[in-house]
Amino acid sequence: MSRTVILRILTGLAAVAAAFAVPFYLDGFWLQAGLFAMSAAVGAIGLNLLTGATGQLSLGHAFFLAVGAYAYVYFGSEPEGELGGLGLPTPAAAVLAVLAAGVAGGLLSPIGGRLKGQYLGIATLALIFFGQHVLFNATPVTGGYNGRAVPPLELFGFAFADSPGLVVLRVPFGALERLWFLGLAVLAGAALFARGVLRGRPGRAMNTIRDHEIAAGVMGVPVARYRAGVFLLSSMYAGLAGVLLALAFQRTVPEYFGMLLSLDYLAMIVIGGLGSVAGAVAGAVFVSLLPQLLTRYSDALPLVSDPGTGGLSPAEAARLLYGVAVVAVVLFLPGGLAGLASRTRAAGRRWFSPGSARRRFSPSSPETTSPESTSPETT
Amino acid sequence: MTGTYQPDGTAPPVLEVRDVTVRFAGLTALDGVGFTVEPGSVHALIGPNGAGKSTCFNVLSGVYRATSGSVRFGDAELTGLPPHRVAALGIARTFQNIALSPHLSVRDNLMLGRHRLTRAGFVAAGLRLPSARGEAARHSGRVAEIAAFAGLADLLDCPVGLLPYGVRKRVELARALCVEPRLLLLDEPVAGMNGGERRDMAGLIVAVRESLGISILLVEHDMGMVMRLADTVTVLDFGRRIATGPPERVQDDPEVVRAYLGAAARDSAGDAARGTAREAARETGRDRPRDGATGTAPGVASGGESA
Amino acid sequence: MNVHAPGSPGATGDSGLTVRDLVVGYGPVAALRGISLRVPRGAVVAVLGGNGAGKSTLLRAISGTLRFHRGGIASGDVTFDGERISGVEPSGVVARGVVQVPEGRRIFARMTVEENLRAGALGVRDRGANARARERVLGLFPILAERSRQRAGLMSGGEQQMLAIGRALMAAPRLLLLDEPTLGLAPIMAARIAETIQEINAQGTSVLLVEQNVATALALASHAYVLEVGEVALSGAARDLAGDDEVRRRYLGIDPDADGGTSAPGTPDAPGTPDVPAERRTLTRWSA
Amino acid sequence: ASEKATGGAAPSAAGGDGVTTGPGVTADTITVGVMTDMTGPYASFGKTLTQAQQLYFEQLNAAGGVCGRKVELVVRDHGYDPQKAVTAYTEIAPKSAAIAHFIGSPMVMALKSRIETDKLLTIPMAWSTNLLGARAVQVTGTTYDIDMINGVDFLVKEKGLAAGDKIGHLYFEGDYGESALNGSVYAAKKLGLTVVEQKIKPTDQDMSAQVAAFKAAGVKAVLVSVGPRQAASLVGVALAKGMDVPFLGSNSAYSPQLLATPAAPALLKDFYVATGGAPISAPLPAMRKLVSEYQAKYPGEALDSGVSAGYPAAAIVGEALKKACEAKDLTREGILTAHRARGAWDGGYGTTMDFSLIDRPATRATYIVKPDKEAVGGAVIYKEAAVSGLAEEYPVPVG
Amino acid sequence: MITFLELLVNGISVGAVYALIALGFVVIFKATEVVNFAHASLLLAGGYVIARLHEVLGFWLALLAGIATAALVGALVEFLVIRRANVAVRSVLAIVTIGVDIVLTTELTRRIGTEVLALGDPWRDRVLRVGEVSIAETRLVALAVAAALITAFLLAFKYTAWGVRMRAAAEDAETAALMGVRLGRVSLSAWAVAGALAAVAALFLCVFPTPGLDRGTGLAAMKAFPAAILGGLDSTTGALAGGLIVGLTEALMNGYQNQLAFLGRGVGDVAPFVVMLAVLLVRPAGLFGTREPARV
Ligand SMILES: Nc1ncnc2c1ncn2[C@@H]1O[C@H](COP(=O)(O)OP(=O)(O)OP(=O)(O)O)[C@@H](O)[C@H]1O
Ligand SMILES: Nc1ncnc2c1ncn2[C@@H]1O[C@H](COP(=O)(O)OP(=O)(O)OP(=O)(O)O)[C@@H](O)[C@H]1O
Ligand SMILES: [Mg+2]
Ligand SMILES: [Mg+2]
Repeated sequence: MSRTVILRILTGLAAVAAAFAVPFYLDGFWLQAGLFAMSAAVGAIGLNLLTGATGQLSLGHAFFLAVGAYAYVYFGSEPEGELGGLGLPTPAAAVLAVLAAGVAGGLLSPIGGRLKGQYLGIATLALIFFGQHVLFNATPVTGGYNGRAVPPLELFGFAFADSPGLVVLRVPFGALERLWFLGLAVLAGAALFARGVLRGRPGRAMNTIRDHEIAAGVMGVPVARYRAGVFLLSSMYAGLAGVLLALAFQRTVPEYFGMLLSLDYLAMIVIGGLGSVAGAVAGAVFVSLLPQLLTRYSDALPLVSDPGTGGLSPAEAARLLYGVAVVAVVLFLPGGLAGLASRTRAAGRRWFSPGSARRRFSPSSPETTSPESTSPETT
Repeated sequence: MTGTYQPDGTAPPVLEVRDVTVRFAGLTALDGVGFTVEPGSVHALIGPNGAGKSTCFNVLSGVYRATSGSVRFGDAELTGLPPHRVAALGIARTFQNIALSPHLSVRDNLMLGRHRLTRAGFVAAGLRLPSARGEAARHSGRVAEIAAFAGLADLLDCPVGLLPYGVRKRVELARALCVEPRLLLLDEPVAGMNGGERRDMAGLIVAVRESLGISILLVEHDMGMVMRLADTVTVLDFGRRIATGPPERVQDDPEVVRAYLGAAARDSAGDAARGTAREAARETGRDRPRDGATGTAPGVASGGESA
Repeated sequence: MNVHAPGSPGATGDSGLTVRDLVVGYGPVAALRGISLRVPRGAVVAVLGGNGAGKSTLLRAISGTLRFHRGGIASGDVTFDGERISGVEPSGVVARGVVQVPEGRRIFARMTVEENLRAGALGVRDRGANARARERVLGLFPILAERSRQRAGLMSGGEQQMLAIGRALMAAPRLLLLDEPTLGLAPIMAARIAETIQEINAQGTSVLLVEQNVATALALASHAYVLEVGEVALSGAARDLAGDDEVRRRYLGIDPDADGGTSAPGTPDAPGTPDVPAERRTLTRWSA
Repeated sequence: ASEKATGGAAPSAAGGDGVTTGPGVTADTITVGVMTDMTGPYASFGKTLTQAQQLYFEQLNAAGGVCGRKVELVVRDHGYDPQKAVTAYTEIAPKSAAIAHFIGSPMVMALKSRIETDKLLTIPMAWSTNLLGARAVQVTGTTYDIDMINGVDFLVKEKGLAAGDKIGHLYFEGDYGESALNGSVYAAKKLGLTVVEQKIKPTDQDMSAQVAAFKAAGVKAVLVSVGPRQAASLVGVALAKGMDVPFLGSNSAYSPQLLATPAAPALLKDFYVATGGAPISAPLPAMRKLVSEYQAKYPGEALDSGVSAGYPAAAIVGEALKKACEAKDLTREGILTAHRARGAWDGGYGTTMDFSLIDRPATRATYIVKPDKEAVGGAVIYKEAAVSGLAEEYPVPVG
Repeated sequence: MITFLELLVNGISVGAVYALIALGFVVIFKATEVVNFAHASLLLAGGYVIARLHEVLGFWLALLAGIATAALVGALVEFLVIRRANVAVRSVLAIVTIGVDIVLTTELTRRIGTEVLALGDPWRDRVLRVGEVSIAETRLVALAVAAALITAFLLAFKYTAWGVRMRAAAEDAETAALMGVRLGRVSLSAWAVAGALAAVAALFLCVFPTPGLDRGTGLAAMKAFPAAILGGLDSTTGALAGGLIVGLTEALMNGYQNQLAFLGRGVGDVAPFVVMLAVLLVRPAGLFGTREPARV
């Protein structure tokens, strides 16, 4: 027991050390891809609270990312030409952006509170199309099809941008290097918070709403309000992810916040493992890094052919792999990557691990052999 | 928060159900039903299948909205309150078909019962504020007590999905107790249990009443149990109240016999009521519908009588 | 045990149901450890036992629905009228006339009562038989006729139980597997079910009856098997068993030499209500 | 510590030849990046573009390369996904001396400021005005709005439109459509026409409703700044519904593949394309040569606008490198200077271009092209490249 | 006025096509309680086969081949994926179908490349004129076919054993099995049928007034989502109603774009979704959808 704890601590420390070392050794490609992965991870954690823990499907996640990203830009940049802006200090803009996403979620939470499962999923599809429409048409705020330049974040006079130049340990620290650490911090914070929520009082309520709505109500959980609340929380996560994304992009691109993005997020949490924070992160990294890697190392890979020479191109290979991954995980890895991890960890140990750990399992996990999870009378 | 009951020593208030009617598309599940649950008493609600017992529970716990009528708990009006507000008043229930979270451990299922008594919201829990931590510690202490009381002490970390049926039933009761209720609604607590578990559950219910002095409203088809545990019995049939009063009187009521017990049942249940000692009590406690079966199944009667 | 098991394989011809040394496991959990029993054609045979004894598992093994519970037959086999039905798809088992009423009320909540009954008759081709079956069912449970348009999920617990049995009868089975048919039924209704079982049997359907309600079961059955944690602890003629002290004490809960109660296997020892030692069963009030 | 810890690639005098070099240039190779789309909506365009450019640089290397260095192409397929585009750019920018083509104006827009600070000569394969105004970004040929202005002018001069008439404009959401709209609206105002707008999304397929609307408005001609499929649907429906007016498309509104669809007759009837780049079938010696060489290298492959656009673009980059070489300065700054120094570049592929203009298109001359079953590339010149008076004085919006 | 009629007719005729697609969703949902995100790729598959074969086999044979292939693909998806994924929450299965869709669509678009493939239908671009108003023959046929198929399925689900089997299996597989339902067969048939429907829908989606099948065709299936759900995911009637509503909203919004310019141009694509949201807020299970029975 204690040995496993020590082991986990050590691995954790190793991971942290590695994460910190990255900017000193790896080039821009890795940092850029890494940043996208981090922002994806934050968003995925949020979606997992909604879909994994509370059993609410959402295809509208991309919309809230857009809200976050654009709100940050609008709050943070000075008005210029027909483009509006509040010119607030960027940290304030970032916070407000997350809140804005929250507000958006709040406004829509009646939907999140009223609709269930797959119905909510499709309903939220509307947000995507609505969002795109606004992004393209509300030019003064969004910059329309052009998108807008993202003002670099500036914390206590330290700018997360290429200039003013900065060299750390003889490594030139540009925007990417600096953002990397910001990303790490944000991700860590987001993950810890979500974990706290899941393992605490709200987590129990959410899980029970997923498993037996009426029972939750009778035990004192205000079901509709909780659904709405989780919807709001997950949209704030998306908003945060959006801010991070904007900073990584350095420009907002309306096309990006489309349905494919939302689908990607669902894929992330399934691959990672429904309901688990670590899983969401793993899934996000997998989904967002895979295509990048295949594109970069296309030349080296046997199955994929060079662009332009016909045959399976890297991009196609990436999409195929990732589609297959989604299917394969559900078929062969109940609980996703996270499930795999915890199974391997639990392999030696006794079958019943602490309930707090147990709660992370999604209803698709192996121990759902009880009639409750299958018979319509009770679920 | 208004209308929230924080547990204290005081005795529970009276529950007054006044001609409650519930209509569903096409049928009247409850038709002007009324009864009163005296503080600290065990009140049984019996009646043939489909009589409206569970519907009544659903009205009391806010799951259904009564078409008309009123339900007063002390000076609070329950009709029209959403379930969580009802719970906030200190009313807890169990379900006829088990309604637990199969993937959560027993502990977590019980902790859910503490929901109304705890405060930690998303922020507090997310940031693990001291308030949230302290709260959790305090309440998991109490949860452990209740678990021990219900004989679940060593199952706390076991996912409910892996437990046998009978044990799950006890988890449900424990979860309801975790609400620290003043009124406990039990919907067929021993259905589908075998002898040992029936007795165990019966024991639990008695113990609850003795040590907490709360009111209990009980739906059960096990006449033996009803006879033994209940102070008052209300009988429903097709949504109407056909009888109410102390068990002995009710079970001799011809209406009740016709609608519910069936001819032969009376005697044996009668024995139980007249308290031909623990024998009959345990016997009926163990093997319930025997009472019903005796009417039809020769050879069993003897088996029963010889007790 | 001393009582001779009449249904031990080979004892009689292979008409009816025969279970040979059946071993069933749910993943690591072994639920049945080498069970053998027989249901001769036209007989009513009862299977008794405490919670978790393996009764439902046995029925699942016969009807071929173990896989829905991530369980499987490790060894042994099941034959019906000489045909091997272990390893056969559930639909195949039904086609051979073996129909199970599952534990709990597994009615189709979203369908109407009427449609539930039709679902029951899916296996049956012959319209005439179909109509007769329906008549019988509606005769037994008039409520089902009254509610034919109602969404089954909205019926009361007991009504659902009736529907479940009625639905199974629609298949005009040759062997009916009943898993706790009187669960949650009002006494009068439980009696009705008991009658029904006798009636069905009288009309030539063999019945394998799983019951917690030992008295009823022994009254209805000709033979009975008592399971204990996955093994046949006792078996014999119902009458003998009903008379058998062992059975009376452990399963009928009738206690010749009245001492402290014993509890069923697997459940923590809990004394009967009247003699609750106060210190063992108290809970202090809680105040915030 | 790491090879990263070098303090960046400062310009350094390399080897004996005294040529100053920058990122992407080593002693024996010059790396040129290509940011293309071979799996997204512009897959076929991207494919032929890339192949045409590969052809050019092979020939260039065969002819001795630049400054005795071989030119290497690094191709990255972003599949029209901004995230991949940005990452791919981050990867190849540090090791490239120029970008021979970059598909997808959203992506170029996303990276415009970075390209500018990187001083990385980039040829976008998109022609909206908001790509103008950056020294490092060279839009070749005309912009969509110019095409539309010349197009409207053509309609008035040759298709009998008159002041007071209405013209419809069907356009895509996004910079392509809306930049084209700027042109049509400007021209309409000058010529006393009114524009009836219909904006659609690339996912829309069926133009019936739009036709109905145009019909109701009684338009005398329709401008088409959408994708080939929508264009096909539009003209098809219009013809079927007896709406007999001329159609004039932007250069991205037509693809020869449409001639295989039921829309072919409608397209061949009264449909024109306004484009700054000469069609592959243009009777120019250089273009003829290109066609034969391309067919020799890629036998049986489609010859579409990708070839006629890609090869010249490669040539522009290649010759910029050569001039920079002559100036013994292969730093990015050097390459840019060399490129922007060319006031009148004519590679023999059509109109002459002025690269010294940073916030204006390199030319304002537009061809009017007509679909044609027989011709290579499925289109022939209908009216030689010309600059209308309107286009001449048109103040191009920038950025 | 004429315009209005014209748009009305347009809307209805487009709606018919959406209804056909929506019907596919409904069939799967009734059989497996899953929103089938892979429907778009089934559509693409069917259309692709028709397009590739009509020159060789002639249109009608090609159509049959297309239907058969799509049905086969559907069946394969069921057999290889759905059947093997035993998950408790349906949402997860829905996400699995997303994975399936990604795989199929990627492969198909790779084959289609950037071509625009004609389906060689007999109606070509003929239109029927009633006074000023005109409607494409293809759309008339679509309307007829949609109506026919939808009534057929309506009856099938309600009255045939197949329908009862399907719904029983969807609701409680184990119990259905105990009723003698061959689960594998039922859901297999459902997916095959859905595939066939997808092929039919693909036909009408890719013929005049649209130029033909191309990589983007699948996206059009997205428009059927609001149709399917605002009608009620488990209701065939809903599919028809939803399809028509979406079609009309879209057509009118596009047709009157100029009058509605203040909403921002291109609002026609958003409107159906807004309508959907409005409906769902009032009726969370759609217009004709059945609500979960709430009962404890
Ligand atoms: N949500 C509902 N919609 C429609 N009818 C309902 C609903 N809930 C209950 N009913 C009907 O109301 C009647 C009473 O149901 P109820 O569950 O209260 O019976 P009960 O007394 O609990 O029976 P049992 O002892 O079998 O549980 C039944 O006929 C049932 O069909
Ligand atoms: N799906 C399952 N997964 C794992 N173990 C199971 C499963 N179902 C039953 N078991 C175990 O198998 C054993 C027999 O269970 P079974 O349900 O057959 O008992 P039973 O006699 O039917 O009990 P009851 O009287 O409560 O119905 C028990 O120990 C039970 O815990
Ligand atoms: Mg009830
Ligand atoms: Mg059982």
